Amino acid sequence: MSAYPSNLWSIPLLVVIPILVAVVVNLIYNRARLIKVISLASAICLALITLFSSYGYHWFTGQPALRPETLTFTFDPGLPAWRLALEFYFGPLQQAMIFIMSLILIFVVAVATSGLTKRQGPYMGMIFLLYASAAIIIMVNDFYHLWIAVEIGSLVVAGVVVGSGTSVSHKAALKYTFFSALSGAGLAIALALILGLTGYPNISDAIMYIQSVNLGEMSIILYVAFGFFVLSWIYAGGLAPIHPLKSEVYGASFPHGTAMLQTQSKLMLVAIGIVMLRVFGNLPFVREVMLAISVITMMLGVVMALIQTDFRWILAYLIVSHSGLVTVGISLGTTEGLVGGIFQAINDVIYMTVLLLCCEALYYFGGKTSTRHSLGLAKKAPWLGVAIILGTMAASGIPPFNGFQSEIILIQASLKAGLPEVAAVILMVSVTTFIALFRAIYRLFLKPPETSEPIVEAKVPMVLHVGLWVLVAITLIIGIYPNIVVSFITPVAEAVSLPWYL
Amino acid sequence: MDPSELRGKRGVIAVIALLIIGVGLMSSLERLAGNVSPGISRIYNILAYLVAPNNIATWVYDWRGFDTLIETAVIYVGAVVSALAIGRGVVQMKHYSEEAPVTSPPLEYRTESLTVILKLFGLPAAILLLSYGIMVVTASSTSGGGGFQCGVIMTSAYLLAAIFYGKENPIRFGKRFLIGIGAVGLGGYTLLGLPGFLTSGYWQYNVGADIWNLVSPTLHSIFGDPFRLTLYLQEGVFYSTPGIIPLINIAEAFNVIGAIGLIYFAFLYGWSEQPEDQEKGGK
Amino acid sequence: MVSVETLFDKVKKWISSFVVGRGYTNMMTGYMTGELQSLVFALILASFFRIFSIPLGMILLVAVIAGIFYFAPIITTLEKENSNDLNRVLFWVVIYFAVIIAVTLWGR
Amino acid sequence: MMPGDITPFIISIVLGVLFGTQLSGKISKGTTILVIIFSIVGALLFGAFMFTYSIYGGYIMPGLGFATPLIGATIGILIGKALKGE
Repeated sequence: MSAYPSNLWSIPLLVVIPILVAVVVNLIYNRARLIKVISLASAICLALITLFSSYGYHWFTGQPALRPETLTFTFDPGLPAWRLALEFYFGPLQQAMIFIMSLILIFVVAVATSGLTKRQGPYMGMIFLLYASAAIIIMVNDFYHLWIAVEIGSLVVAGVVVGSGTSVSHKAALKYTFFSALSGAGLAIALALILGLTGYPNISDAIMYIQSVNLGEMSIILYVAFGFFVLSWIYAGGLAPIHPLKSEVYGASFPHGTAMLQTQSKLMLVAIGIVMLRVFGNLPFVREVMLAISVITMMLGVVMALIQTDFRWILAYLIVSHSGLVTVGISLGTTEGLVGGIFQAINDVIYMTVLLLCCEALYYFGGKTSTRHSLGLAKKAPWLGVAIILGTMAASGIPPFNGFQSEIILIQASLKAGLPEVAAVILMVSVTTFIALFRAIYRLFLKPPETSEPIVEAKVPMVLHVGLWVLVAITLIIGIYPNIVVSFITPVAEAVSLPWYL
Repeated sequence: MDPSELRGKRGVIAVIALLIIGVGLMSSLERLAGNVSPGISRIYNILAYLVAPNNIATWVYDWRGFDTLIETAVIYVGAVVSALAIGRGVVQMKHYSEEAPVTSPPLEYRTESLTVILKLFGLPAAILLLSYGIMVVTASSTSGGGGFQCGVIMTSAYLLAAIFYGKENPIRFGKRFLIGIGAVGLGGYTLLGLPGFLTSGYWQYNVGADIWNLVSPTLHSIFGDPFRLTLYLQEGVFYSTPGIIPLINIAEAFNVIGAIGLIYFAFLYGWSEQPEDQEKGGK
Repeated sequence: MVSVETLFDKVKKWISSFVVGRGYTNMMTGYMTGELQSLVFALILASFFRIFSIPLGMILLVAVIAGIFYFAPIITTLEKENSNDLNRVLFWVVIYFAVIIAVTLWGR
Repeated sequence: MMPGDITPFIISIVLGVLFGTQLSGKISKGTTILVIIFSIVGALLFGAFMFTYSIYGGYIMPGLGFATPLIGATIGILIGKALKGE
């Protein structure tokens, strides 16, 4: 037997627990207390499972693999064989990404259950399904599950947004699901093309087949499959040109919901991006296409964030822009680029959650997030002002916060790949992020109020404080000791990375 | 912005772009014609008869069982999202609310125009459709059919009865019944993976069929024997059992009935928060 | 060839569009910064094409500079094109997809 | 005769009872008879041509099948309706 088992215990639990929780909380529907207990307990449980699990594979339904040379069946994932079952993989990268996601899930669940009115069962169910879909995409190693998880992910995004209950969110959800038809069907076509070409649904098997057989003229099929794949990548992560819809989705849901949504979409971007690099990485123009989309997204997002007049929408566009920052690293395809991209995704998710939790806190002061009013909140809630400024510093890549560490890796990677333009754009984005955020913070927190209208005084729940400061502490810790995370990423980045040729 | 914007310059550009996409797709599909690689599916075909006479059921629920579970979850999510959109369970912040939650009024029915014969025929037809759906789900592993089909047939019976009788629908699937049956379906399907997980370590291993001899004979017969069949094939006589596949199919059917029924219910009869609903939700 | 008057008019229009803005001082800073950012970005994007061939990059750079003068202020155009209207998003998705297909299939 | 022939019949009755309890309104005697006759006809029409040789399994002779679950389901629905009453 090899070191890795083919029936790792933790993988099914990471998928099945959220699904079961979603079913149960939807069923109990209105008992806020019970929902709180169940969802918090299972979120903590998920984090612990991720933390203590070993590495390995899981072959769902327990069908073995067929060794083509000997025509015997084997349950050992170490041997080269065609997998009959559907395969998930849990390794260091998966551990790091899912653990961060579980951490954010805990805070999101805590904040949501304490801040929302009754009838939160279906909404909490949606948040757990969001987690499940992202976990599947992170761990998956076969095209079927990739497709179905992207499908379920897009539906659940609509569910979380619709749950917020305003007409703006209904519109946003409707528009976003409209495009899910396009990208879901596109991914299905890509899947069908690859399956027709290779005959294997397992990603590793398909890659083995593509590399071992001379495809000749048939390789055109791969290009078209790549096109459709990119379409769903764009859709799942909200890259340009879908970014207006995705940012609307981010802006229209509750801030804690947005925290989970952006976590899901950024980790999905990483996971699908790695799959694309593995399958299509050797084709010409593949990384150029991915890079171009990333750079455009990065820039459009940040420019649009500059001209927004609402803190929620500024954050929404910044999230989109920083998704581009993540994909830049991945589309560079080099080891440093991949490390930078994945590290950026993890950092991004954390500091954006800090900012979004601050935005959530604004709801307790009457829900005024528009920058047209100046509120002078810093006097009323000084801790909130400090947290939001620390979050802004992390987001704009100022040392000693985590954003700095990943952005410096990204800049070095793009310089090393011979693309100083990309490095310049990354720098522009980080500076502009600061400007865009600080414009809003100045109006909302620092500038003395212009109107005499008093701000609603409200008690911000304890969990929000705790979540905020734990996450700020994490940004600092990762910023000072980046190796805590980078050591998880590097082995994968080395395995996936391809030489950049120009 | 109105659709007229797509006329003129932008329209021409869009048409050219669509042409490029079409040509690219067609040129690749042309290469694929006649060259499709059968790959792993050949092995599935060789092994399928070990599980059940119906190959499709074996593929969908045995090899792709977990995939089908997630697909089932998609239907469930679709129903919950529709119900959320129509008005159920809209959450709001305790300290801050922008608008009142959306509620949807029921449709207005005009059943007077239907002929008497149709009304007489409606109830037996609906009952027969229901029993046809049940037949389809019980025969899933041996002949055509399965959970999805059963769910669709049963909910179409519901829709048929709603069209014939309007508010006096004889098939009275209530809100709670539908939510409960959907939850039982998805939850049951998920939990059917547990026996395999606990005994063999593989989630959703078909302990009843046990073609790879991973579990104890007792468990094998508990899940396998109720569905054991004699198969007379060219290769000889086989005593084959689909194992947990029929049970999964029933769970699947419940889920689909719950999900599609809920969507129909919400659109037909509207959705509003009743006080009795808030006391204890669900089933 | 653009005559002197129209060029002057364009510059005047460009400047006055800043001055008019949306009436908010902090809005105007946003629009100004956005405009400058997008100008620089367009130039960078054009020069990015040097990775395919350097002459192409140079031609595109010149074209972009001309385009900037023609379309200025570009931030309003950008804002308009970035609307979340389904027609516009669909239009741009189709364009992007066609470019991707064209580049990967026939780009070699 | 294998248990696999009988179990579907039992399951169909159970499911029929479950869904029968969800019916409302009145079912007349005529309707009851009509439904049972039609379900027998349907059982002959929809009987699957399988590899099993037993009446309960749905196979009488080559080319003629008999789907017992259909009748089971109909009976179950009627029982369920009767259990629930008006």
